[in-house]
Amino acid sequence: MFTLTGIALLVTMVLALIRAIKGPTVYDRILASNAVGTKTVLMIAVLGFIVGEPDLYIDIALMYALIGFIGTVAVLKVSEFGDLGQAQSPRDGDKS
Amino acid sequence: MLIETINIVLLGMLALTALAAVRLHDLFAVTIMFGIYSLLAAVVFVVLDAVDVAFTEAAVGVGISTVLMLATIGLVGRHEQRPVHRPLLPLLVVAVTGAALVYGTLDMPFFADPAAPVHQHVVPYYLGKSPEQTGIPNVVTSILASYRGYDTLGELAVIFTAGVGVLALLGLRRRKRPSKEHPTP
Amino acid sequence: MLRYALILFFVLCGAWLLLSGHWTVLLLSLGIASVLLVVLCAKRLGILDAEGLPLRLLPGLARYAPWLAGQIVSASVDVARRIVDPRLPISPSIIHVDAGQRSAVGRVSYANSITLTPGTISLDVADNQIEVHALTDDAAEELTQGEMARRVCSMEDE
Amino acid sequence: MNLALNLASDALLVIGALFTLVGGIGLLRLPDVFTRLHGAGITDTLGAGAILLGLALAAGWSLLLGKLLLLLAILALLNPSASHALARAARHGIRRPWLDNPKI
Repeated sequence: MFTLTGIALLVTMVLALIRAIKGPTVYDRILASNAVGTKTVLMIAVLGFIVGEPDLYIDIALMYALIGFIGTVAVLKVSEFGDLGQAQSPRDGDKS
Repeated sequence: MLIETINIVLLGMLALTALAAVRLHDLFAVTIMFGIYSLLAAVVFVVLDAVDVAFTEAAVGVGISTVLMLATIGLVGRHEQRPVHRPLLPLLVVAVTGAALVYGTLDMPFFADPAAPVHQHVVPYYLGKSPEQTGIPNVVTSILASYRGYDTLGELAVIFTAGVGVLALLGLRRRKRPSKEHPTP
Repeated sequence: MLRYALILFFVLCGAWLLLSGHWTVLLLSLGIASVLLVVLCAKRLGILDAEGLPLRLLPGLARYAPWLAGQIVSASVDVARRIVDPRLPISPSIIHVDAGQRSAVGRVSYANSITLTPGTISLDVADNQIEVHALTDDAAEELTQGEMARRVCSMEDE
Repeated sequence: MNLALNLASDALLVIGALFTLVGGIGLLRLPDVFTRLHGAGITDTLGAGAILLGLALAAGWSLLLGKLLLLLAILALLNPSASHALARAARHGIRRPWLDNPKI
């Protein structure tokens, strides 16, 4: 059953990758990259059970779950504000 | 068998992602494709049982390098400039180098071949002695952090210096003017 | 302040033990040192308060989480059915719902619950109103009835 | 008892795999980025939740169980935040109107 789940995750990664390549907007790509990230976390956890060393693999899965989030938020911050260094939204002053 | 199939599919996806990153002209989208690329690469490392490399890939590829590339985009703008030169000469150089590297791998022992020279010399010693000598549960960690401790320390110093240098160059400070690509509506 | 620091200390110790799983003296002392460092950082950042550690919500969360899980399952089945339907029967719309929770943590919980339930996504939060993108009319209808808002409020009032 | 646990774990894994796949299909089929977020939401919540719970049942009583549950908690906390951030950025960034009533 782990095998089946792994294959399903792999197929979903391919689908998300197709969405990332097709776009059309940059947000679609971010969404696809986030989806690939979640699938990666699950895939590593499932792979641990397939190989029979889940203890070793789950640590990587945990780390990916945390770091992938940082990556996504950084990407979104740049996409919204055009810059990483700003703490405040440039739109806070005016109404858009 | 299953692992081989997973590997082939993952490597195919890696190639697709790389091609897409080359074809795109929006640098922001390229950064996102690189993020996907390093996620996939990390799964490949995990499948190859290189857990430590996967850790590094997670920290560097997905986390730091995405953030650094984004900071760079914030400085230089989102769109790729039109290339001035024809790309044929660089392509030739890359192709020749790649071919030489592939030719070089032909002389290497097969992957995980127990008769390979590298597995005859110190590896049995490390595998047999590392738990009692270092007390670290993971053999790879004990080799990296204990047997080759100075080596790793030097590497880390170099990487840290490079990171500080990049951050100093990027100058992640609050800037007064909004970037050109994002005029405030 | 001190109370929150102590609680954070013990929570972090638990997390460290869970993630490490080693019980030698050297590693345990290193763990304690790292936990202390994180508590100090949290103190300097000024996040040792009711918002950084929403302990008050925990008892209510135990009752809220199972209900939310049930909602997620039923909403997921609905959205999944629509996705595999060849006609793709969706009707996206944007609605506004009131977020009458008292604290910011309560509003965030509400907005996150909306996003966590497939079929609805919170787009923006402003002035006690949450802008929601709903995939179907049914999902929008169910959200405006306010069952979820009531439950988040009652979780907050424990 | 053991058999029941195994069966439950397998069932959860199959359910998770199915919903993950459907979410992936939704990522391709749905018309714009906001609706696609709903499709990704299925994989992130029910798909990931069912798979991780299935793995937790297979793990039995150990440190691994705690780590799997921690992973589930992390995903449940971080995914809606990421989805909201994405939805908010897309709402502010996309100038053209999205499909309110798509004629498909």
